[in-house]
Amino acid sequence: MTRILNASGCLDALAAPEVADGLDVFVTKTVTPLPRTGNDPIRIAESDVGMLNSIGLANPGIERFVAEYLPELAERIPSLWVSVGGFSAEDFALCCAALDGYACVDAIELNVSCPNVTAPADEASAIVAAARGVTSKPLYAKLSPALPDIASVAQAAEQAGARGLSLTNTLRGLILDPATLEPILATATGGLSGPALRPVALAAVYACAQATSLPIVGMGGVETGEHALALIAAGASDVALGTVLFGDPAAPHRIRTELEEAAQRRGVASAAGVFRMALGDELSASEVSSKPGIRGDLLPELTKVAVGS
Amino acid sequence: MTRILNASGCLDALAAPEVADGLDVFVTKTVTPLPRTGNDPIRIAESDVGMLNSIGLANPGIERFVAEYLPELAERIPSLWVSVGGFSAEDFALCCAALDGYACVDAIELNVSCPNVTAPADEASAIVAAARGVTSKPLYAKLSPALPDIASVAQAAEQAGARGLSLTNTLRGLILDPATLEPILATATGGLSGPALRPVALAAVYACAQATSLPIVGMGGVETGEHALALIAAGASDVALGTVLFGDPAAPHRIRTELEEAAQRRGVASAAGVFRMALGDELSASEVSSKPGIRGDLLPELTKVAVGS
Amino acid sequence: MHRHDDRRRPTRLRGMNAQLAHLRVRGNEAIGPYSLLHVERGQLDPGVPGQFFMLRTEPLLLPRPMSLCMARAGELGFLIDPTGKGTEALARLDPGDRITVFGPLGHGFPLDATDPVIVGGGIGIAPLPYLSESLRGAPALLGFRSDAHAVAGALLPNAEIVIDPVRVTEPLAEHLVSRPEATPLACGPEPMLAAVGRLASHAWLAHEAPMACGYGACFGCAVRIDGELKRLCVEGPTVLAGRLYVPDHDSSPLPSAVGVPA
Amino acid sequence: MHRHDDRRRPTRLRGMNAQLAHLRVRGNEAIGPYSLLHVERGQLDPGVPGQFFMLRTEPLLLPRPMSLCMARAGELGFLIDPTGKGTEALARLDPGDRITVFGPLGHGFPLDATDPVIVGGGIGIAPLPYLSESLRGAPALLGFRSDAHAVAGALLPNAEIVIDPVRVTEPLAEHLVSRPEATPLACGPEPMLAAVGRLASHAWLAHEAPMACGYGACFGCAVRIDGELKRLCVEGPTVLAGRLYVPDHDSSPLPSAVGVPA
Ligand SMILES: Cc1cc2nc3c(=O)[nH]c(=O)nc-3n(C[C@H](O)[C@H](O)[C@H](O)COP(=O)(O)OP(=O)(O)OC[C@H]3O[C@@H](n4cnc5c(N)ncnc54)[C@H](O)[C@@H]3O)c2cc1C
Ligand SMILES: Cc1cc2nc3c(=O)[nH]c(=O)nc-3n(C[C@H](O)[C@H](O)[C@H](O)COP(=O)(O)OP(=O)(O)OC[C@H]3O[C@@H](n4cnc5c(N)ncnc54)[C@H](O)[C@@H]3O)c2cc1C
Ligand SMILES: Cc1cc2nc3c(=O)[nH]c(=O)nc-3n(C[C@H](O)[C@H](O)[C@H](O)COP(=O)(O)O)c2cc1C
Ligand SMILES: Cc1cc2nc3c(=O)[nH]c(=O)nc-3n(C[C@H](O)[C@H](O)[C@H](O)COP(=O)(O)O)c2cc1C
Ligand code: FES
Ligand code: FES
Repeated sequence: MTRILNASGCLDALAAPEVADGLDVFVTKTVTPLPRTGNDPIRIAESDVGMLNSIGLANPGIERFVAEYLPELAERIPSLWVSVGGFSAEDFALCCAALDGYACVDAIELNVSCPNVTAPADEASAIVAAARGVTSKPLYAKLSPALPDIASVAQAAEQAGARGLSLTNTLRGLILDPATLEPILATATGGLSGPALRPVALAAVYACAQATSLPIVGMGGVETGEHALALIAAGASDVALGTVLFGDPAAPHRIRTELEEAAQRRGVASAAGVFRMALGDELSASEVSSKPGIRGDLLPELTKVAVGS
Repeated sequence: MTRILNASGCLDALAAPEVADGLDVFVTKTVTPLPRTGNDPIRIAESDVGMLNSIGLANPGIERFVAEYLPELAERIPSLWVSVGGFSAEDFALCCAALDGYACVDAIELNVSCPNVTAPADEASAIVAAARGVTSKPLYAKLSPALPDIASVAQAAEQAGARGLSLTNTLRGLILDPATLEPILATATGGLSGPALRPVALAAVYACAQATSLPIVGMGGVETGEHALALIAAGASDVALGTVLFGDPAAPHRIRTELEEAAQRRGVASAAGVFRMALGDELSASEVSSKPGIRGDLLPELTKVAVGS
Repeated sequence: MHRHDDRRRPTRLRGMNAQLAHLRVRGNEAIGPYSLLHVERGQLDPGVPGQFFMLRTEPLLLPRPMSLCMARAGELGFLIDPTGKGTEALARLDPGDRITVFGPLGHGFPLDATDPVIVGGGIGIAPLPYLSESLRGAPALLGFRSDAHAVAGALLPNAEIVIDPVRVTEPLAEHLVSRPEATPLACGPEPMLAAVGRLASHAWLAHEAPMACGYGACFGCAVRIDGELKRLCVEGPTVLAGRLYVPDHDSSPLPSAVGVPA
Repeated sequence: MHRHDDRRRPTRLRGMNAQLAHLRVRGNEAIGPYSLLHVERGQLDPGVPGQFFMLRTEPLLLPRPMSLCMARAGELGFLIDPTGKGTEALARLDPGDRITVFGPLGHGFPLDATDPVIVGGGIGIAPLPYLSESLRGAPALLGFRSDAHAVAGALLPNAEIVIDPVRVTEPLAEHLVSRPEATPLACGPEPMLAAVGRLASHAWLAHEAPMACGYGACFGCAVRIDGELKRLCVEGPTVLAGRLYVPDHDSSPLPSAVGVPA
């Protein structure tokens, strides 16, 4: 089954449990070893192709997170991933070690693409290796699209013990106040998410799906089931929602429905079937939509998706 | 004066001289040592946030370029830059050496961000250094925004002898055919240009303007004078037009007019004045617009543009 | 101590009486330079005065926070100052146009405040007509930049109105001299709120910050509250003055991290 | 040799009788499943049949190439098959809507061809009404997928029309038997053009490729011509069949690089 997650930092399940209820997996905002108040305001800005944020990883720190937040999350959230971050491999290891004993944590997402940490091939893999050393939980490496060759970083992460990839984090962007021509954000530049990221995230998922066999959580500008299906056809097994949640807290339910409809319009019973076709698998009779869609004739072409040229 | 250039690969001055006439500088499509037919079709695709191209540096090769194209360009184009590319520092040096003797070539743009050449810090600077060794012409290093730290690459290019920066080239993107869910381009992924690139290019210009003292040709999604002015306020001295030329061959004239109007609306006589303010310079009385714009009161704030936080 | 009053109110976000609805615009009236946008109410709860709704329309990526201005039967009324891309798009809406509304969100004004006095400046008048109605016409003081803006003062029929260069804090100071127990319930530009806070640390201030979500998801709306950066949409938008302007800092220049520069 | 005829025609792009104009839509008529879009002509030159214009409207980033279908006084007529985002946006335009038009571009059909016979398939009929008018009603053969599509055949009153499974190359082959010197001037889907090319390497074929600019700027429209990837907007869109289907490859499967997969 295709799972729908939130993108880290784009939902607080304790502040908005009804929104989290629509998800298959809830991912926390990135937690760092020490508490962080985050960057000074202004922290968000909007342009016509996306939004910027410079939240600055505001979080209570791993100790308070484990003591104060984890118990309540454990109670409320059926499937919980914790995103961890830091400024060195040791930071990541420290957070992972602190989480290792908690059964309620199903996976750990390593935010190796935090805007304050550059992530060249060896650093990302060093982080994954350090985390691997202290926990047996599944590790998802979350990569930045601002890499000359994301596929090689993904391969390095796989070799270092990552169990999956989260693709992608934001791009660095800048928006000026049209009146003053000054940067809107206090930090000047920030992370660009939303529509502008869509083709970039799709390329990252595609490149990593061809270069590794890791399951991929695709994200970046998903606003509709069609956008989610494109990520799946490019090689993502699951899809995460970020910016769309801000304008549409009902997005988890809506996009899940739209996603299955989008698959069925193409003659496939479910989005998971489209993913299996992307892998090159043949579908069984039950995976073909019983109500063949308007483009049921396209089935044979769909199987070529992951092959490309 | 703020100059308006075309982005390399987005105009053929010999096929459309009337369009080139609107520019202050014409930049050729990237020329490589050997002729290239380019990638197989389909080579272009459109999404709602930008377009993809995978032209694949189709060009006649430096020898034929110098023999067959340069004489006619020399005759027609008042200010000519040649973009050169390749797969190693030697390739770039070979092209630069071949151009060095031609007085009509005012500058050479080094396309170190060609999608087929990865450009980590040392490689970009090695290319600049190799080119610097064989020509005394001004060298502009054209960088990719898909770098973890573009400012450090810009600094390395400066130290290696670059006389300016062209920012930025495309991001890697993917667009699927909505009916088949297959990549539209024969190469699957391609270079993403247009609106999606705008905040990313602005951030790149801003970061490099703070990190180096090199003049910067800003480009990426410019469609209006306001977009051009934003690049200038972020630190670009000149602006190049790419994707916009495809839909609007009259863009050079239109954007030049809009750009000056945009400066004047902010109480500055010209776009060049906005650039000087971005550098932190004080404007003389003649540089302040004689018709103070609607936001003439914003002048003091404008001077803070390049300082940010 | 007033300070902890704030904590006793139910966390509406957790309770989620907020709902998302795709609604139609009923009308859009010019009120001086502002637009009074009438939206059908659907099944939405109008909430408490000072609470807000996230409003989204084409071509916005993000919704914009707007206080509920009026709660006529079957309708939600929002008063909008068209100063940017989003507010201009909202102010341009025509009857029949679609709009997405999510709310009510955040904490409203305490309706049981001792001897309330309503204070507003400029577009800060937005939540006050609903507040005034709920408080059965408590005294109200309004300040405006110009006669043109002061047209909106008619939305609070019993209000005393002052125009620049007179500041609304002048009649408020007089009011507090005669009624020292009075609780100002204020909304307006940052400098006005700070001045109200200096006059009365027990005042309730409806604050502003850029918001992407309005329901605690993005951490974009950080404001210094109790000396720490907190989410205004969760802690506020109405906050006790003493929590925003910490006494030790009272005489120092306003912390620049608070509020949105105009 | 026909092959070099192509080179003698003036390079219109260099001469630039192409102009950019912001125009108004006059009307949009349904013709079977197609839309016949009437645009005011402004100062634009209608060009030669087979030349094309780049049409752009909201919300498109890039313009779309469209052959001129009709050149009534003061008007440009385009026949549009709504099959994707761009063509659908164009087919939805209403009278009074704005549209940006750039052209005429590329090389049209040779109007001095020996004994011309017009051949069209599906939406490939688009440039043929204007061509037929210019050739004073030369014989025309049209193939359509269905009766519904064949409604568009009425745009060429003297045409002989066949419907799937009959292929238009069948009457063309007969025509060429009786008139071996006849020059087919054809527009239609890639397999049809290839079949026409096999019947007559001296035919002129109006080809298609994705185009971002239409005037030689982007190198996006590459098509294998004379065995090399060349810009269709500069070399074509009408190209001598022998240049597209190089004789040695005639019997091999169609080179996949040619034409846009339907
Ligand atoms: C709780 C609350 C209630 C409000 N009630 C009203 C009201 O009733 N009437 C009214 O006219 N205005 C109200 N505002 C202010 C209004 O939300 C902003 O003016 C508006 O969001 C600015 O958007 P814009 O696109 O027009 O301006 P721009 O400056 O172009 O906005 C760009 C971005 O900055 C954000 N932003 C900028 N300034 C603010 C701000 N002050 N508050 C929130 N986000 C901001 C926007 O969300 C957007 O993402 C309220 C703000 C808050 C926080
Ligand atoms: C010289 C020329 C003349 C044409 N004349 C007509 C005409 O008169 N009537 C008509 O209905 N169609 C005509 N076409 C085809 C028409 O331009 C395409 O169907 C249209 O561009 C597809 O755009 P879309 O957004 O609807 O489809 P999509 O498939 O969504 O297009 C996506 C992208 O691919 C490009 N593209 C895809 N297919 C083509 C194609 N075959 N040709 C060009 N670009 C393509 C588009 O430019 C766009 O960038 C002509 C094409 C050419 C090259
Ligand atoms: C306000 C905001 C806060 C974010 N915080 C985090 C974070 O703490 N950790 C992280 O890994 N990614 C963070 N992200 C990135 C998102 O998880 C996601 O990768 C990105 O926004 C792309 O998805 P979208 O386009 O759907 O938003 C944040 C994004 C936004 C918009
Ligand atoms: C069709 C196309 C071809 C391009 N070819 C080149 C090229 O040959 N060399 C180069 O340095 N950049 C090339 N670019 C990148 C542009 O020069 C420019 O950096 C990029 O398109 C961003 O600007 P824009 O958003 O205004 O298009 C090309 C871009 C496009 C769209
Ligand atoms: S607006 Fe998103 S957390 Fe407050
Ligand atoms: S369409 Fe751009 S070169 Fe032909």
